[in-house]
Amino acid sequence: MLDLLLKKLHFQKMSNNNSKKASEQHDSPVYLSKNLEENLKILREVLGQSSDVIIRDMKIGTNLNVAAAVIYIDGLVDRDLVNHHILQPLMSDLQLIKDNVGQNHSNLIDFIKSSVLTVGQIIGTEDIDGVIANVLTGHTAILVEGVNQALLIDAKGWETRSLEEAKNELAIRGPRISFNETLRTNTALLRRIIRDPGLTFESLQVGERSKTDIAIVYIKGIIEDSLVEEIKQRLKRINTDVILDIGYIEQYIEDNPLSLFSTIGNSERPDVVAARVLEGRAAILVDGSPFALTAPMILIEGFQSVEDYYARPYFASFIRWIRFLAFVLSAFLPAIYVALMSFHQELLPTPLLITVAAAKEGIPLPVGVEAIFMIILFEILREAGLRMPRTLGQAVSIVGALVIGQSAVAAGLVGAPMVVVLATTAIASFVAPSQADLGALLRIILVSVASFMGLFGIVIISLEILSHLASLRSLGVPYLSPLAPLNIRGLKDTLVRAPLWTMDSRPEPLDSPNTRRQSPDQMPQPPKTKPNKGES
Amino acid sequence: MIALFMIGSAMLALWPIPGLVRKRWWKELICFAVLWSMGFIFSVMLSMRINLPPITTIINKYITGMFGI
Amino acid sequence: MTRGQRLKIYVIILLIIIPVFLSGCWDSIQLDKLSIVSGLGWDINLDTGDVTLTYQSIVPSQIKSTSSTSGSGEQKGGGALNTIQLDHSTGSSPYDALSRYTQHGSRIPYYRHTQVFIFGKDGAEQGIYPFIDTVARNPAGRPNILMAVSEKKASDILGVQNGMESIQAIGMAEEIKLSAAFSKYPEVTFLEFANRLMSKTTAPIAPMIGIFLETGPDGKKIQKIRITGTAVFKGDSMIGQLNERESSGLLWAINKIKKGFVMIPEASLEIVRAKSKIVPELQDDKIEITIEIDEESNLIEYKGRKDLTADIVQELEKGQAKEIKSQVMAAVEKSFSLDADVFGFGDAVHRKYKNEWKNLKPMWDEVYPNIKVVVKVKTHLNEIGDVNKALMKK
Amino acid sequence: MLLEKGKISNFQLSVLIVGFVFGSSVIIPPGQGAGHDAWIACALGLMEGLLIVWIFTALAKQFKDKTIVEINSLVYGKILGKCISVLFIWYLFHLGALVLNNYARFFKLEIYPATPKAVGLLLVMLVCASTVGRGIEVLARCGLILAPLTLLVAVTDTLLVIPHIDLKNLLPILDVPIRKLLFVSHGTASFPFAETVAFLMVLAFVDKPEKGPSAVSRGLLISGFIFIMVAVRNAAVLGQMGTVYNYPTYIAVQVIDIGDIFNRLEALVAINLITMGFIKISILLYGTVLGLAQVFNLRSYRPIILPVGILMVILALTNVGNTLEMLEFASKGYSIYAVPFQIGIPLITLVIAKLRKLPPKGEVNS
Repeated sequence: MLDLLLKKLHFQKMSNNNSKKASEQHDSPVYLSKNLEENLKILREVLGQSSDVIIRDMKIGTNLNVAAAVIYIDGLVDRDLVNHHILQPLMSDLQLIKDNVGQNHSNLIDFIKSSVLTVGQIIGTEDIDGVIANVLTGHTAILVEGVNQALLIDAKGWETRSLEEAKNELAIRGPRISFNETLRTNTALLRRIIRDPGLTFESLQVGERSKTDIAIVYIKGIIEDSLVEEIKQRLKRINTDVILDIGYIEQYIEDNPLSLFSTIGNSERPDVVAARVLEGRAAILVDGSPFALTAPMILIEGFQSVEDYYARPYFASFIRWIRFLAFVLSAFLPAIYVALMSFHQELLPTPLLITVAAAKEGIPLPVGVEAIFMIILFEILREAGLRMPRTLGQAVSIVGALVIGQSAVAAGLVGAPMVVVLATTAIASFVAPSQADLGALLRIILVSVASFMGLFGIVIISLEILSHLASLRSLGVPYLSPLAPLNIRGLKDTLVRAPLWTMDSRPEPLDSPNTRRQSPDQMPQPPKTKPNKGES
Repeated sequence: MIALFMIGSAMLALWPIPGLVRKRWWKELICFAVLWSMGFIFSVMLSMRINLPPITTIINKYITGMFGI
Repeated sequence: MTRGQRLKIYVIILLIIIPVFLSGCWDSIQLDKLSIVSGLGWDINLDTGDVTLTYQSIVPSQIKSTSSTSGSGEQKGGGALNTIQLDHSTGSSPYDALSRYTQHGSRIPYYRHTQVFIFGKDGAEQGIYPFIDTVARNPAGRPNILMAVSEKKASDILGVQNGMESIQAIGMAEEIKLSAAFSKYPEVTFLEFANRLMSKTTAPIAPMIGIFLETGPDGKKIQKIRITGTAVFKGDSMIGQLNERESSGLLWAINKIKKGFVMIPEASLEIVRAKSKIVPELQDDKIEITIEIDEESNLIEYKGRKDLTADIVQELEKGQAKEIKSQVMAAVEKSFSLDADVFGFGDAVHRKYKNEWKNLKPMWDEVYPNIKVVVKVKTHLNEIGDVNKALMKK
Repeated sequence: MLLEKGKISNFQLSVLIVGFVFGSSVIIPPGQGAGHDAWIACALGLMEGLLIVWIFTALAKQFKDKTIVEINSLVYGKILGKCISVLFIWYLFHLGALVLNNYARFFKLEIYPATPKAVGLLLVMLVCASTVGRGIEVLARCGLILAPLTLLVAVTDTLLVIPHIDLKNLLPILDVPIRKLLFVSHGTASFPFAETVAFLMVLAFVDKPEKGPSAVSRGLLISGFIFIMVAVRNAAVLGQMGTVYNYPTYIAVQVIDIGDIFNRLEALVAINLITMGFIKISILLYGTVLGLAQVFNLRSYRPIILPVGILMVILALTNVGNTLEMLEFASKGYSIYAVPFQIGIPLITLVIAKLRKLPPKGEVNS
């Protein structure tokens, strides 16, 4: 693992033209010398004059005759830990030891490692690049005069956001907790749910300068092996400066990056990620992002909510249909309205047509333009509401309600039916929030086509979308499965949400080597009746 | 109208040709070029309102004549 | 992404966008450019033979104002016609007249929401085939538009503001539907009319609409429309009409009774369920038609001032059967005298005796008045209402 | 060199057959020439269609993994085989143009009177071409989504129109002369049932070729039953007018009016026409370009999809002078014109293959 990192480091140094000298120096691994001064000089040179780099010189040992240095980056380490469990033992406790570990320096460092430092994870390295890389990730390094080895102590500790309630994927029932920005915390959250020894977090570092930690999460024995390989291949291909968020990763590893549809899922909830991992998918966690990617993804996932599985099946199925309907409405309703109003007036029931015609009277814009105007207005308002500081949000909603709801109609710029259509669309688009942006794009495409070709245009574009969807794959899994190709067993969790005790197998398209997830016939039965007490 | 057809056909030609040339698939390129130019000529004729023979009608006349339906 | 791929994407986008956008909006038309024709009237000038079409179009702006100031409801029924507008145009053929619309309209007429076709009686007697052909040929002509014949000129009928509906033609259509629902007069759609026209022997029918005057609350006379009979066609031209009694007789025979009432001298009965069947019997050259009617009803009015007994119920059933029979026979007599097969006896014979039909068909007009018709009515009285004794005895 | 790497399952094949048979027949229900006996013509035509299916699926079963073009080359030799293949490809191409023509006429008449036919057809062709370019698998998946929807709409329409159904309109049964009925039912077999002969280009990519025949006949039966239902419905709802209207299904659906709300549903029929026509045209286009690619030994059929598609549109625009000629052809000429392609080529090829004992046993297994 370390080798890999070093190689990357060198690659980066080589491509770095600014520090030519450094690149010459570090062409091949440079080992620590026995001379502390020399080591520190190199370190100072590489790490620069940055104010957060702390290099603490000291004298240690029974007679205080050994020069040593502790190097760490302020803010990345737990100061308490460093002060009490590294500096204190080194500087004071070591003095008290009267043993003659004394002059032999290599003995000294082993002694420090084995008997002095009261911290958990310590590794030794002889490689100066390793020291630099680890210090930058938050390790604390100890260098001792006369020893060509450095101790790297894991004393990471920095300010993090505490775990909070999920903000985007809300559920009434079910756990509240969501991921935060710390990779370790996130892996711990998953580990707490799945205590299976097969649960694997495979670590990578991506980003030439950011060196962001990434973990691929999967369960050995449940996931198909080639899937992990494929994900690893795609992650390794990434060569960029920085990974700021998981969204970066998503865009670099997608199957069809030009598609409107995202072929990789994401979630901020550990329970969702755990469920998907247990179905035979892989998840990707990135340090610094409170989301996890899950792949492969199928279209239906966008319409499944975590609460479907916590609520009882009937209502869950019903709500799932409502979500489909809402998505279809949010994408198609304005387009259908435009098509009906400007091409196919014969398709409206007569009383409705008369009402609508009355409302349309005196409105100067053609329906298509009216619709596009309103859609764009709505998107502007939505964006404003999102980006605006909370305190101003209210102002936006007041202006929005007045502009859209009242003034535009009163001024005769848009018809009241159009406002009704748009409002319905807007509300519908909030039902499946993960698909909201997709819905907005489809809506505007469909409305433009509808205003030129009517229903024919809508159907033609829908056919193209369908054929595109049918051709999409997410890591080899057809995007439309289990609908097409049809998988009857998969429909249990697609068109309806069957009771949990009927979903015996993992989703078939994922090709999991371990298909069975529970024993069949678990339908709860009332106990074989004993005679009722009251009756007997 | 004719200009429209020209533009459309030119774009149509632009689509696969670079790929074919790069892969050196000359046979496919010839096939494409022949079919494309047929389509081009016919569509120009159509847009100039030169009537092409109605093939189906001819077939129908021939067949009904032959079998006397 | 390679250059080739990028080029391909541009080309796809252009290929999709260019036809869509250049194609423009040939067929796109905004609602405020359309004049929605709710009713269409057809008259023929007997002297010149010219066709006059009357369009009743909806005026959307007026609907807007009436609905927003909903308090002004008292104007309705005799008030000014503000929600509809009448236009007339004359030409040598229906389409000629239609095409002349452009001379006086600001909007394109839109026929796909037309509710009724009204034929003036004079026009109907001249033959309405040109109009039927136009409607069937034109995709705008929907199969379930209602057909009706007006006693006077169609243009007069379409101008009469009618009751509660703001669009007169819709009101008229509802009126026809209501009368059919209560089994008074037939409701004839374009499809049914055309089917009867096509069968060669069956005579097309249509309800007739007339105007009557009513004294309004302020003493003024108000015009109202009402359905007055059933027009009988022979081929495409009207030859006579059935009155109220004959019309319901017709409905009994052709199984179009839905709900409604049977009045007999001692009582009134509400029809619950009714079914009828025309059974032809062909012996040698004699045709005998049996009309089997099966009816169930409830008692809703009893004038006898007696407690009901089983005997009385039986009597009522019999009286009812007699009444129905007499209605049907009245219709049969009338159709014989008109020599118009309104019942579709010819089709019934065709269905049962397809081989013999070939000979019968050409001479159906001669055969028809000599058909022997037998009416068999089975009635059943289900319920007697909420009271089981007379409130006041004799 | 494999031109098509995809494989479709037998179930997908059945669904594709349903979509294909529906095709333009969504609005032109088969057997209309027989008046209210259309359903009998339909049933007889279905039987004849099954017979024809038996012939060509037997051929496809004999030569697993081979399309008709490859079969022809094996059976007749290189030159003659390719000539026959070209004839067959012409049939697919011409059929595609006829379907497109139906499409265009319907939309021009009923919905888009002012829009030039070419525009609509080009749009349809673009979508079909892009789908064909994505391969048979994608086409099959589209069919999997679209065909059930169409079936659902057809059945729902029928249920909703029940209040207007008058079964008396079906009487008397067998009103048309037997000779005419047989002619019409043969016409029904040749359009649309036996047109499935186009699947000789697709059957090679079925994952269980030995069950191909049953999959094809299953699809044919399902669509046949729906057609019989539609024929009964149209005759019962429209009466004699059903024989007059060009698009009786479209009119029959216009009759629906449930509670003044569920009315004016004919758009559903038009949408069905677009989607099912999309499947039919795509399969025909696919067969044409794949066949051409195999005839000319191309390495990919993708480059020629669009030019062929454009040619198909041009043929669709020019192949008849007016609607009457098209109706004439559909009701008379076509049922004879199609015989050599639907029965002739598969049957003769099958017989010759049996006589020449092709393919040799060892080759099949490899």
